[in-house]
Amino acid sequence: MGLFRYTLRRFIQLVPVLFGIVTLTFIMMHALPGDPVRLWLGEEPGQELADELIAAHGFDRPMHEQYLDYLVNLVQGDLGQSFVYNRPVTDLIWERMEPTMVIMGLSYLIALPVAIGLGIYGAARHNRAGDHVSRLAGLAGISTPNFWLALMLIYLLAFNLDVLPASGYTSPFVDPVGAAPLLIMPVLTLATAQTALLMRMTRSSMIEEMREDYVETARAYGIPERKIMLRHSFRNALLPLVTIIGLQVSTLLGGSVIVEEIFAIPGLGRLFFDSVIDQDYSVAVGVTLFFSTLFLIGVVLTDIAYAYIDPRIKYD
Amino acid sequence: MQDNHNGSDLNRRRFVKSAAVVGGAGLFAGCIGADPDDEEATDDSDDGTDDTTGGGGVFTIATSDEVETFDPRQNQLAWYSSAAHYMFDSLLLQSPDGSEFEPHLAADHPEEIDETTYVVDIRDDVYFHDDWGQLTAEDVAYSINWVLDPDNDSPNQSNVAFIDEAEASDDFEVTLHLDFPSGLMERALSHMNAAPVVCKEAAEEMGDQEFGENPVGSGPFKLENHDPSASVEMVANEDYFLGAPALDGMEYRIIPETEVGYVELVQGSLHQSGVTEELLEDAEGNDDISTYQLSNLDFQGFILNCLEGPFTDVRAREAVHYLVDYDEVLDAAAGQLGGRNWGHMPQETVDAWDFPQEEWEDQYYPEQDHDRAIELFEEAGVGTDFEVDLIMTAGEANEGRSLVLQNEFEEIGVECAISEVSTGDWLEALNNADYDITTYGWGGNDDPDGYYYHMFRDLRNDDGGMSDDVVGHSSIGYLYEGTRDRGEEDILEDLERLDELVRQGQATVAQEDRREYYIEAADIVLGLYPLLGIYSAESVTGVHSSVNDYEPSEFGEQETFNYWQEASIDD
Amino acid sequence: MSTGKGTPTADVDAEFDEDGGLVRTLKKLRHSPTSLVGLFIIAALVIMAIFSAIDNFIFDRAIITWLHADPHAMDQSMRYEEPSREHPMGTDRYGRDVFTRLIYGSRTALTIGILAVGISFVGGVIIGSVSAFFGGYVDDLLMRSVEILYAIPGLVLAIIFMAIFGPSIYNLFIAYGIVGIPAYARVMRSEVLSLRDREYVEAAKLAGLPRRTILFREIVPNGIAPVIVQATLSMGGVIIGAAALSFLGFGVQPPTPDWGRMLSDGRTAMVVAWWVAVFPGIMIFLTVMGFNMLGDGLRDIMDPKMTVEPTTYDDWTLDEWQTEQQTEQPDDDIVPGSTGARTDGAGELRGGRS
Amino acid sequence: MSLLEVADLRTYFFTPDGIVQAVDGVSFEVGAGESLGIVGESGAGKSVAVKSLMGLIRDPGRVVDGSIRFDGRELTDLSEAELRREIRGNEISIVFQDAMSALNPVFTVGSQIQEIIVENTDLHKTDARERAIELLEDVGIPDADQRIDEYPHQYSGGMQQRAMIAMALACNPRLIIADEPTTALDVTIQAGILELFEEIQEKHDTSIVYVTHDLGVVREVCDRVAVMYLGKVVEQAPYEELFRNPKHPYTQSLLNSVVTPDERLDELNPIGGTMPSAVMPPSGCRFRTRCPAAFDDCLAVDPPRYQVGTDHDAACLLYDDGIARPEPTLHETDDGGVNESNI
Repeated sequence: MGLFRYTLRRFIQLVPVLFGIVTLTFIMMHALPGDPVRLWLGEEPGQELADELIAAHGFDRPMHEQYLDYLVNLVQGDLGQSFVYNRPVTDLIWERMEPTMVIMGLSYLIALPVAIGLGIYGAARHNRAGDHVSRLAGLAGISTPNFWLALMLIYLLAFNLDVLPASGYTSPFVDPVGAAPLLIMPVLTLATAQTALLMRMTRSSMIEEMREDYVETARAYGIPERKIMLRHSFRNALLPLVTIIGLQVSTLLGGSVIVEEIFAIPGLGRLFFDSVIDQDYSVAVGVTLFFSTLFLIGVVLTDIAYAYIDPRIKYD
Repeated sequence: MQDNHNGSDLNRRRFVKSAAVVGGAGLFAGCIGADPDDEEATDDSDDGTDDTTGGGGVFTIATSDEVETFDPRQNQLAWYSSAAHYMFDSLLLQSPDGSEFEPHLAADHPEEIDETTYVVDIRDDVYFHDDWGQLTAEDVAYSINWVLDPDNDSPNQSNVAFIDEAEASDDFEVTLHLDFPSGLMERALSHMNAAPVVCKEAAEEMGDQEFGENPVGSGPFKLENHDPSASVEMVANEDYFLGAPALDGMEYRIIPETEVGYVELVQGSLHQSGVTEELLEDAEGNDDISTYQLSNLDFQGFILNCLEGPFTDVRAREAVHYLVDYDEVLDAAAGQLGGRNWGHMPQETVDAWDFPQEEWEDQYYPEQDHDRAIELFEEAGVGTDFEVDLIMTAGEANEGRSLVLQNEFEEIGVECAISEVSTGDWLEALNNADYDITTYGWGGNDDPDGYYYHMFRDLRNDDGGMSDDVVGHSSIGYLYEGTRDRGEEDILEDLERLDELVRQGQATVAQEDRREYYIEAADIVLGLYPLLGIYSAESVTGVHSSVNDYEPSEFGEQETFNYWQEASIDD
Repeated sequence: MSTGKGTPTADVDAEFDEDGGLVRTLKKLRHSPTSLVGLFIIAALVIMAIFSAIDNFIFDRAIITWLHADPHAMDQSMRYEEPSREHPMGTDRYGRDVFTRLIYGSRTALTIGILAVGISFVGGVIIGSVSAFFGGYVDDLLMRSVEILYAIPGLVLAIIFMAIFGPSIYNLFIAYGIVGIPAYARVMRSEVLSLRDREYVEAAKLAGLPRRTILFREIVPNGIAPVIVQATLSMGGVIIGAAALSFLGFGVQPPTPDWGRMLSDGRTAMVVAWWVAVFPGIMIFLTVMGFNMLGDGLRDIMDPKMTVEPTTYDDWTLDEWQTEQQTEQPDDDIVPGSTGARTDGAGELRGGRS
Repeated sequence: MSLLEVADLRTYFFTPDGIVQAVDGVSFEVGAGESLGIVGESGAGKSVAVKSLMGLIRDPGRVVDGSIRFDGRELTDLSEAELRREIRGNEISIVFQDAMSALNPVFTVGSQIQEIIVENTDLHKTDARERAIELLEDVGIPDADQRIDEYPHQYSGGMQQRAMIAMALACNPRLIIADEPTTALDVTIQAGILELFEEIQEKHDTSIVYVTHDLGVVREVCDRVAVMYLGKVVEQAPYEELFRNPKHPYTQSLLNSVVTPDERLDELNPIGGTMPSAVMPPSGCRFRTRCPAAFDDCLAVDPPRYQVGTDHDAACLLYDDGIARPEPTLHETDDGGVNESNI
């Protein structure tokens, strides 16, 4: 089947990009000022100790050697060893993956229906009061810094009203009831801008689609307006929407750094941030690589989703 | 329980972790700054000692850093130095007010055989967690020797460096052979950063890595669960040799943002959390929260670069001391959470050792006088036509004090640019002497040694020494190097004496002698003005009213369950 | 953003479709109240920024001090003063007047926005147009490099940059400038792709103009409109992003007033001194809102079909499709060799069935 | 008794730049089984006029005045829902210019026809599918039972237009509006489509309104022709008559410039100057700004349609008896032998 081969090919095409990302992040992380050992040991290093640690982690070797080693290990699925935790980076990533994925997934789950509903509503009420309100709300959603929103939610819902716990994470797979209140604010924080963006997107592509000729055709043939919107236009409007949904993986992963930092969620975003602060090279590179891979997979999935929506697209 | 060791500013930064490795320890009485505004919280049930086991709830505390290893011999984290006391025991235990070292695993205080030999009897009723067997002299000797072994790279090594070897001279008797007598011995034996006792069998069987994840100690709690970056849970050790604690367990929640932790404290989902200065007022107004203002036992100020730049001349450095109003700097940096200090050590230490604070103040901490400052700059030959490169790491305290200094410089017509740099950059800049002035703090001890030895010794004279290209950045702004470079013989003589004094101070037991050394050292250092020392920081911790019989202290050692108090929690 | 003349509302639209240049475009803004509000906000911001820049660099803060207060002046006795006549927005932790700092902060916000977007803009336009114009290996190489940057989440990339170069306003806009390049490059590339075979380009080629001249004189100016829209829309994102970096501790150097920094510094004081964080928060919000409103309006106007949205993301996948797509024509079994409208360009897939 | 009678139809667009008088007082009739061609340049308001018939004008446009009687019913009085249920698709259907974009790209051709059948008749899905295959066969799509499941983009341009026509036929409408149905096609395919229209008309006795700017096309399919200029019908006549004996200066110029029947007027721009804006149309006669025969009165009087022959009228003051006028000398007919006609 063409789709399978196509998918396979798309994934193979990711390899050079991933290679580039590895190279870039590797160079960048090693360009960080100071060295991790000194940072780790602090202000008063015993030189012997520092030398030993540096040697143990290979930091004293030429960068290209370290880089080649890294690549060789990477091919074997080994992202290296965390300097700070003294554990394999892959273990750390697996360990921290769940919260990030859960929050991201939930924020999609919330954002999508809300955004699509509101977007279609706005398009249907194009240039009328309802549309203006939802459009301004959308703009406001995009214009609110997410860390600010997070803090405001905490002050309002946790501090003043005391209806939700301020921070922490429980796996919803282990304890769904206990997890729910903890997830509300982080998911809300992530989902707000996302919803706003998707809503804007839905609205404008719906408006655009509603101006297409086939809409007029449908109208001319007595198809009810509702059906035109929800069946004909929406199906077409989905195309740009799907692209955004795929691309938002990137925004959400970036947002996870902030959300996890504020809500004390033990996810990848925090792992990344801490690793940058600690100059834990391999962790920072590993998480960046992981993020990028997730994003690229998102893009490929988007491409595949197109196939289901747009029959004009063919694979060889 | 200084979860926020140096205020909220530096809590993530590694260098503070190492700065704090000596933890808190004290020789003086009095729980400084403890300020329970809610008396009821403490006088409820005095009789609830060891018979009230279980049902005491789980005591939950906010902390900001992920723990990297549970092996106390390898730990560099400030908060875990306190928390490790719950899972491990030490030979001695420091009292909450810091006044005394109680025998703990030791049956009694170490017995002096001769100047460099001490014998410690070990209790014979202590068992490790989870059937790892009885704690014996073997375990104690193993633990101390492990830290001493340079191959193990323990960050605690320097804290027990005075010990040559620990020997299990009997089943329950350890003999300590010292390299030199030290006034810091009992302190070291009471500390997680020096001589925590781990289960030898478990440590050897598991190896460092696994032991770091599954620690085996003998403390009142044992590790139950660790969710990385989220929480550390401990459950009560029912078989603890002092009886089972009233609490069911302890939980440390890792919450990076202090204010978020505070919100949870207000909500009651945490029992203890740091309180930022801004939140202090709110906390004090909250009936559910008792606040305790605790000294950080540190020294905060600026370092002036003595190697190059405008401050190579001692008069230029003195001029900077005329530039500022110290109280204003303190205010801007720490607000209510800090106090002035004199002599480059915490005021608590100055008081406890009865140092000549007033003389120092009169002589080395002048009143603000811009004219005099300008005069001194002129004398030093730099005039006021120079630019100052002030670097700082992030944080309100650093920013506040930098801003004041910048304003003062600008008032006398000197350009002063502040650069906020990352910790990596900062260490790099320190290493390369690439700054004129930088914010500086050093903390975690109440003994003058913690400051004078660490900040003022000449690193070139260290055992093993520093390699030539590493000058060492924690010394006093390259004062040694600069003086040598410029061949200022008279100052160099003073400096050599200074190095000698701080080293002697460490290797001397008698406090009167040590006091003399430090006074002389202080006179040398203060007179050369390499540091603009301003204040000691304090931090506030809030405790929820549902907690009974608990009062945090600077010397957080098994605070919820020790000889002095036993906390429990209302449902 | 196909320039094909769509016929949405039949013939009557014909006269509105004409490309009337920037002035005409701006004139059309008057029909969009939201854009006008956006423009107004930005204008106010620009005035504030120009004022504070002049005051700061030429008069050394004398004017603002004379008018109201010195934004840098500290006064510990006035710590966290509530809003009052003297300090309409209260004072901060160091007793500095929030109001004047807010005014001065406009300079920082605008500088970050403009310079970061400027870097992205110039970088993106050059990379995108060169890539599309020269095609082949150049295109492959440039676009793959851009993809690499693109695949790393923006904030993550910015954090790494800031960690390497250290927190400072210059690094802030370099970081966001680089982070933004891919999006612009993509927009520019697809524009140039659609323009490079136009008649006037052919004519220029025949006239023997050097390729560089053709690209930057003939093609780029004609395809720049969507990139400008992109710039307006991403301005807000950059300002928010910079504030986020401030929050994470990679911010603007003190004592330079900066909304992001003010906001993140003020967060711990929320309970006792809401004004310290709320006002800069509002300013950020308004500014971003302003740019978004203007950008929205511009986009609606510049694109007759209202091909929308996030130019930020553009047609990264769609470009892919273009090459993936099989444009094989089904044999016309009635009349061979027929030419119908075919689906063979990005413009088609973007919904522009023109 | 005509099937469709349009009288004084006015459709305006209320845009920010002013009111666009796209259709401003248009009248015409179409008899049963008759085919009317509406010709004019782009922007003349042809499409708007025919879309107005079906109530397809959207914001900011509106039918502001006039009457549309279809089979005796006044369409302007019908509600949107009534129009949808009773008129669109089953009584009047429309074939658009660009079939590619008029068909929804994401649904199969079959499903689109099916949907229309289901929506407008009592047929169920499976029956509707049968019917759709039949229709596709009727319009000349080979292997209709297979190709019914293909998507529009898999069809060639001509086939797309045929599918569009099949759609128009789906519910046996009495009137088909063909809005420039062959404009996007090349000549050979165009011929096929035109033939198809003729076939349909013969077979089903359907009335057709054929909108085009292509006079050649008009010649092929239309019984009668109405010429539109800037929102008004300026001349109307059976096509033979119109071609032989155009009366209105506009029509004259149009015909004068046609080199071959295939040339498109919009490409040739046969008449000097550009069409004025429909926002502020010229006073009096709208064509006067470009009219070679314009005189003073044209400035003031909006000419009504004068009867200039049997079933032939023209809106030009030249034919007003009460107004002194110069001789219409400017027009030299192709075939001078044709009588100047009796006024």
